[in-house]
Amino acid sequence: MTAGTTAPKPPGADLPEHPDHLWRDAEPRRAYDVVVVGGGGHGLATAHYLAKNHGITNVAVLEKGWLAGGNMARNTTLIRSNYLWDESAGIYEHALKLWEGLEEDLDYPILFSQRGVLNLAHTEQDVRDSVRRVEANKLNGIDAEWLGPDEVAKVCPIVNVSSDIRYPVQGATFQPRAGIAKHDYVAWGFARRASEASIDIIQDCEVTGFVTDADRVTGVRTTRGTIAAGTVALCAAGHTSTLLDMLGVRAPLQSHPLQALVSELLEPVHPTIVMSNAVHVYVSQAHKGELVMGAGVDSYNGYGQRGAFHVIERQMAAAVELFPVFARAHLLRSWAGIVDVTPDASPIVGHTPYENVFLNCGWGTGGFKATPGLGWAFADTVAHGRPHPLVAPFGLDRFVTGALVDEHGAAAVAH
Amino acid sequence: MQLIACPWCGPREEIEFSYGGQAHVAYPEHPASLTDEQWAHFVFFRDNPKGPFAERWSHSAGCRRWFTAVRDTRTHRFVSPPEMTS
Amino acid sequence: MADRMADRTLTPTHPLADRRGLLATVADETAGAVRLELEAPVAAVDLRLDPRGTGPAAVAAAIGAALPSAPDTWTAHPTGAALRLGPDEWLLTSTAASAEDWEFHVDEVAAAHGGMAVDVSAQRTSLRVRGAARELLSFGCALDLRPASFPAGRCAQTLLGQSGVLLVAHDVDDLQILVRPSFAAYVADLLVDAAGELVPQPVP
Amino acid sequence: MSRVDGYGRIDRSRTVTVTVDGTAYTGHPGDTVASVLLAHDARPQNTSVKYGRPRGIGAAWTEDPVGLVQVEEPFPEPMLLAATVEATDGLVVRGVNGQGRLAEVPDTARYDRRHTHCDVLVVGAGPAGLVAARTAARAGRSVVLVDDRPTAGGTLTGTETIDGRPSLEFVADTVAELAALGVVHLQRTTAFGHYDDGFVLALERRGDCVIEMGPRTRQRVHRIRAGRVVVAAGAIERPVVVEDNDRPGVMLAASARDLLHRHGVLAGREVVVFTSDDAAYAAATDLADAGARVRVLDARERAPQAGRRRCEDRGIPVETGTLVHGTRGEDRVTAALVGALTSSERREVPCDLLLVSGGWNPAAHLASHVGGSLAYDPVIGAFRPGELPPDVAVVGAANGTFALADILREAGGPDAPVAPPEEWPEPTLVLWRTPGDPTRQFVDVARDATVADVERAVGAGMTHPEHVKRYTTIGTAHDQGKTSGIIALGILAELTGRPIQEVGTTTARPPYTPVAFAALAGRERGDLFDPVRTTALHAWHVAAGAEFEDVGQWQRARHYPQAGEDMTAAVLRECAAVRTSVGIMDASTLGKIDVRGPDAPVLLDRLYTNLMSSLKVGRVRYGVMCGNDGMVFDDGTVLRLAEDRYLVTTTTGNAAAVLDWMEEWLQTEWPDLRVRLTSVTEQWSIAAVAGPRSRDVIGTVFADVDVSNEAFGFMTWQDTSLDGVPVRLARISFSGELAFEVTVSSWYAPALWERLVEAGAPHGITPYGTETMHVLRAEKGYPIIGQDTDGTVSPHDLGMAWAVSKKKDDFVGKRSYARPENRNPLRKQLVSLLPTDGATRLPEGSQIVAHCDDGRLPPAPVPMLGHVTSSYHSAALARPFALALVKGGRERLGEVVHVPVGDELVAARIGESVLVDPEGARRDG
Repeated sequence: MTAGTTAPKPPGADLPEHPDHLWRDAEPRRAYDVVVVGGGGHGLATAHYLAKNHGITNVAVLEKGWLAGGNMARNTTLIRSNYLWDESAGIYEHALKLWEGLEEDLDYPILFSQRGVLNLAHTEQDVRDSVRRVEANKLNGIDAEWLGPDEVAKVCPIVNVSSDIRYPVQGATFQPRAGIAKHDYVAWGFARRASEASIDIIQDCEVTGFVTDADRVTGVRTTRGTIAAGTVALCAAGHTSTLLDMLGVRAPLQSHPLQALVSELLEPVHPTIVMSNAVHVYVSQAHKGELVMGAGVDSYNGYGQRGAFHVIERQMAAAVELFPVFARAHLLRSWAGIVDVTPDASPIVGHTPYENVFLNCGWGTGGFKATPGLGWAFADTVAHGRPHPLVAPFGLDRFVTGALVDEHGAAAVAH
Repeated sequence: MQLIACPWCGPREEIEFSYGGQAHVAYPEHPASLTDEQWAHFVFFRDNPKGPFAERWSHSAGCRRWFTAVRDTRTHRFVSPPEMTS
Repeated sequence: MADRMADRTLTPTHPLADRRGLLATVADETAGAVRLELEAPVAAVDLRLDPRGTGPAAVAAAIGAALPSAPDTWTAHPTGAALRLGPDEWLLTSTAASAEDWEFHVDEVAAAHGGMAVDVSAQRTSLRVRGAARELLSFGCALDLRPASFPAGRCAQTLLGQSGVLLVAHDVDDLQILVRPSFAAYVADLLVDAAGELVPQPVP
Repeated sequence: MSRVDGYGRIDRSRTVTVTVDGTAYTGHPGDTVASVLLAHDARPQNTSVKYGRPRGIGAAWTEDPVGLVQVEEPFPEPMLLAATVEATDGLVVRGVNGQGRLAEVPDTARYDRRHTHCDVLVVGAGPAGLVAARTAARAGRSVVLVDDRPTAGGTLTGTETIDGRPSLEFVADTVAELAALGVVHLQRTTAFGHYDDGFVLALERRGDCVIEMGPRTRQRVHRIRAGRVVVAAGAIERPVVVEDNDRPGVMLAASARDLLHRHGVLAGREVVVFTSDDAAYAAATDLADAGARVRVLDARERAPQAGRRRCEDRGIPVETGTLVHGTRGEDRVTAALVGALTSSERREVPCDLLLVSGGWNPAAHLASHVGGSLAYDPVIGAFRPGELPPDVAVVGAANGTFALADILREAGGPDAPVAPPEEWPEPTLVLWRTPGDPTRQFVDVARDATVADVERAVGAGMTHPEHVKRYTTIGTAHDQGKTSGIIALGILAELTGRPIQEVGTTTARPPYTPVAFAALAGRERGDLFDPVRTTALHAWHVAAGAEFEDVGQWQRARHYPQAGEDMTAAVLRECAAVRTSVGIMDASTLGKIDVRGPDAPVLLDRLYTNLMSSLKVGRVRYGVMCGNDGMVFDDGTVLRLAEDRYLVTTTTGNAAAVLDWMEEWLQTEWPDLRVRLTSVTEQWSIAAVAGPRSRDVIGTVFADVDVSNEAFGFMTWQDTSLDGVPVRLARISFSGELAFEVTVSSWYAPALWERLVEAGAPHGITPYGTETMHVLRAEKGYPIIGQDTDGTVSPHDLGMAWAVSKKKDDFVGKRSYARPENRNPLRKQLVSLLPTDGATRLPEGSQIVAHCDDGRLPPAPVPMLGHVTSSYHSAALARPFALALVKGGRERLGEVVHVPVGDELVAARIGESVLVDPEGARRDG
């Protein structure tokens, strides 16, 4: 098909074509060495690295709905590793390094675009926290800079850095290697690789219970029959509590709605990613040109994949305050995911009271960016039956000992 | 955005309320006698059901009273009339 | 110097003193559709009493009028108003007493019945909105302010824009807004801004 | 010109000029950009997003997948539909190539929101909505009626008959009756989102056309809370996918009819109507009556009798069992490619307009937003509302009821007006596409997504509609698949060999049509974005030239620079004044809680780490509050006012949180305690008068108070009065200097402050701000909660074990101190850091690393010992200093550590946190 005129290339012309084959929709078999519960990004990445790094391919990924249709399909695709604490920086930076080679690894155009992230500071305390995080990042080998308002405007000219707004921008942290990727393609890329490795991807297969034998789980009951499992890896994000209830295991998780939204397609105006905790908004402009935005979680527990509109209104007010040019951009679609949050805003990964059941949950708003790093480390954990060092600080026992990894104190950076 | 029926003020917008999480988690009578694990469960662990959930709310922008209510976390709808806690 | 001071009195300052002129413009701008006025400060106490005990009757006897019993209602008493804020909480104002006398007076009565009164005279300031008050407030307040739902005699603690307020219905076209002084300028500015919607438009 | 005399509800007595892609066109009030263009046989110069193919006008309202324009003047607005932009004089628009353009300057137009409450909200003022509104209003309900088009009537053209009258007369009468009944009736108002409990958001377009808006808002979001929501939003015509159906000149049949009756525009002269449904016959006859040459091709074996008869009356050929397979033409349609259902032969039928109609999709989006289910109805080939939430109804075409007589009955019940029944209607043939080349059959014209793309998705292993949507991008454009969504499902069903009801569906999400960000921001812009809270003394600070800082919503005076001073200089001066003479600070933002009742001591003993029950009346104690996790949450002073009464102060930022925290415990955990809490934060203003001469100032102003150390000791308070106004004095110091806090009703704060300043003048009393306060307290090692703590710091970590009672059995947080982590000797502890060069001010937030012999950092990751929490130049020490949280800090006193600052490693020595007057001699003056 050819264009009718010699006008500039249309904005959608350069988007990649998908491969002709993605994954095989498998029928469940009776038994697997590893059953991964949850066919989202984390489950699929875990499956991929089980095959790739550990040669474990007798694996089923069980998805209760359509593949990667939970938070993976709903998140705003921010990727960064500029977390405060060493433990967080470790896993997220490992993930970022994997992101940097992921297109090659998956042989799939996941539209990974390292355009940098600005975390804006609006108050004196924001500035202190920002400097603290930047300095910690640097010492951890993570690219990070502190930028003054003028430098912020150089990186992202549409940010209003004037002093006449309600909460003037005092500066920002900048991580140049941060970026975005196309969430669906990432999931499909992992699924394709896993499927190639003859891992079974089983959709519309909801876990309804577990078969246990003392401190082992021997099988998984599903809407498509009972499946025997050598090891069970839980990657069910917001639905984890439901699964743990079936096992009689408690974890400090609360599932909340988290909303996001997009605008229509716009000519490029926003070259980077901007996040602001103080005024509660984060924005990037995706490849096709839409503005992708999110805000904070809705306050109450909810599995409805719906949030309250006042959260979006407030977010729009913040967006227009920070980016006056957005005034007549249009909200095209809004939606919500279910995020599982923990008391210290860090994930829970590792052992459960069942020796062959491993837990991965509580990523809150950080799940997408961790996808390859978590998959890599969780596959290793499952393969060796002990937490990989990168996830070891995130065990359930930290809530007993008090060794929390509190990412909402000084860092206070959601998403 | 829901209407939440404050037992005192009547139905008000959700934005007037603050959420207090699971209801009926009593402060332990003798914290000192608890194991670290029992204490951790009191401090950090709360139920997270997909379905009816007894939880606490405060009408923070109104009469400031705390109350408990059962809400279905799947539909976000309240399934029992809220009751004042004290 | 000390002598010179002793000759003077401390003059109170209205929290919205610097908005007085701005508020006054609204009546003209809207051709009289709505009027915004500052109200003089009054003494006020936060009264806490067991509603089932003997306290309410005792306070009623002392102030000369029954305390409002229904949620979110108010009544007038000879020198002020009594607003029911919560199951065991009232706001009692007086235009006659000084703030400290009012606290002392009400507290003395309440204390005898297990209650208490705390001076909150300066904790709120008051704006009066007359005319198209309900319409004006509908730009920032989600409460159902239709006269049938919020008739004279009702009051409500709610939000106006991003500020907490205590709304008091005096009449169909007469509402009072009690707001914390620190938020008062914001509320005044919000109302003045919204009042632009009530400015008569030339017919195109 | 394709304007037809005698048609349209436009004002032909006036003209407007709109410029599209650089060409000026004349139209009339009542036109849209689309109708103006079509009146001039023109189209916007659009190209498609992926293939750059030309795009025209595909429909007459929000369902148009193609007719996008960029408004340039009066103000740039991206990606609007030509069919929905009203033609106004001076409007300048251009076609878009798939992406819109944002303005480079701020939008000065005003936006707002308004709250409305009603018994019944009716969405849509077509026949169903009008009748539903009328019925409710007649029954005495308060009714709001919103409709997205400029005028009421929906798809009624005037050719129909209702209650024996022309339909538009019925519409006018009904509108008048609704007004008389007090119905709030808003046209140009799109209900775009539906949330729980009857909450509907509707965008009113109030003045896009008016250049001079004055103070009025351009758009308004109505936040409507309705007891019952009646969705009467009509239906959206469904096209049939044929080859090259993206070519300009392909349009929905009803849209051509709408353009004719609304705007008097004939969208084509040579018209082919391709249909599998009866409704398109009306389009055929109406267009023929207006002068077009029309041919009807009906995919069905039988044409509806009445429709055929009306066509025959006008000489319109009707061929049944006939399909359109594609289009021919360059920049627009010149012919339809036609063939019999049963034959592979194709012939070209010349035309300049191909109208397609494959039936109707109920517009029940608003019911879906709030959880209403949809069920596929094979008879109409569409989803219609299934189970609905309580107090939601869907009527008329939105409910899949398409015949006017039935619509009226459904909406009006026994009160309904009547319309003649349809004559011999033929069932719709559900037809997603005709045979053809799938690579040229556009399912979503807006996204350049074809049947071939759906085939590839299925071939790749996808079966779920959400996957296909994401693989092909079908349904993700500005129209959110209003016309393409169901067809994509139908084709997916066909390709996967499943009935459509098993395929499932994607979910309708708000908004129904796009809404400008600014409209959603409403009035919350600039200063109204978030309240600016100020103290009673704010005007004084402004007059004194203060610079302010945001502390939460508060604006606090940060420092008071004099001519030529920067902040450093001003703060050094202010600090020196306090340390050598006297300063005055506005401390009114501190949270204040009146805690009263016989059990007040019990409550405070449970909530503070230290004992408050033992505090004597007349005395003051510093207290620390922790969470259940044992980490410091807030701190402040506690005054015991009486046996049963305390005044608790909190930090500025935590005032509300602390009150909430105390209320939560009191109400939910210990309701038996006889204590009541009252916020008095704004009741009382506080002036902190600090410095060796503060006693002189206080003694001057309050001449009858014995301010000697013996009569008025440290951490005590006394009540007095000034000119009859009660004043409380307290000897509280946050600087280590002799200091008094003067508390007065906020009414009198400005007057009292003036008195203090006047009395201090002989001593050079210096107003000081938060920055100086921070320096002074840091010199004394007093932490600021939230700056020197971050939610992971215990009182012990702050060196405040002395504030943690060992006498109490329990208090909130106590049990957590016994956890292993709390006994870790490497916990971070608050210490001071003195840069060994005596000159470098360490940036706050800097990280601390172990001593490096070679003065260089080892390769990353470099182990960190902690970080700098506070750092200042000290006038008293004549050098910079810092506070820091350092691992095992108190075991490291005297050690030198390093702090990376830029490219340098700055050496600093760890010391006790108290640097000035460690023996506390100065506090008594």
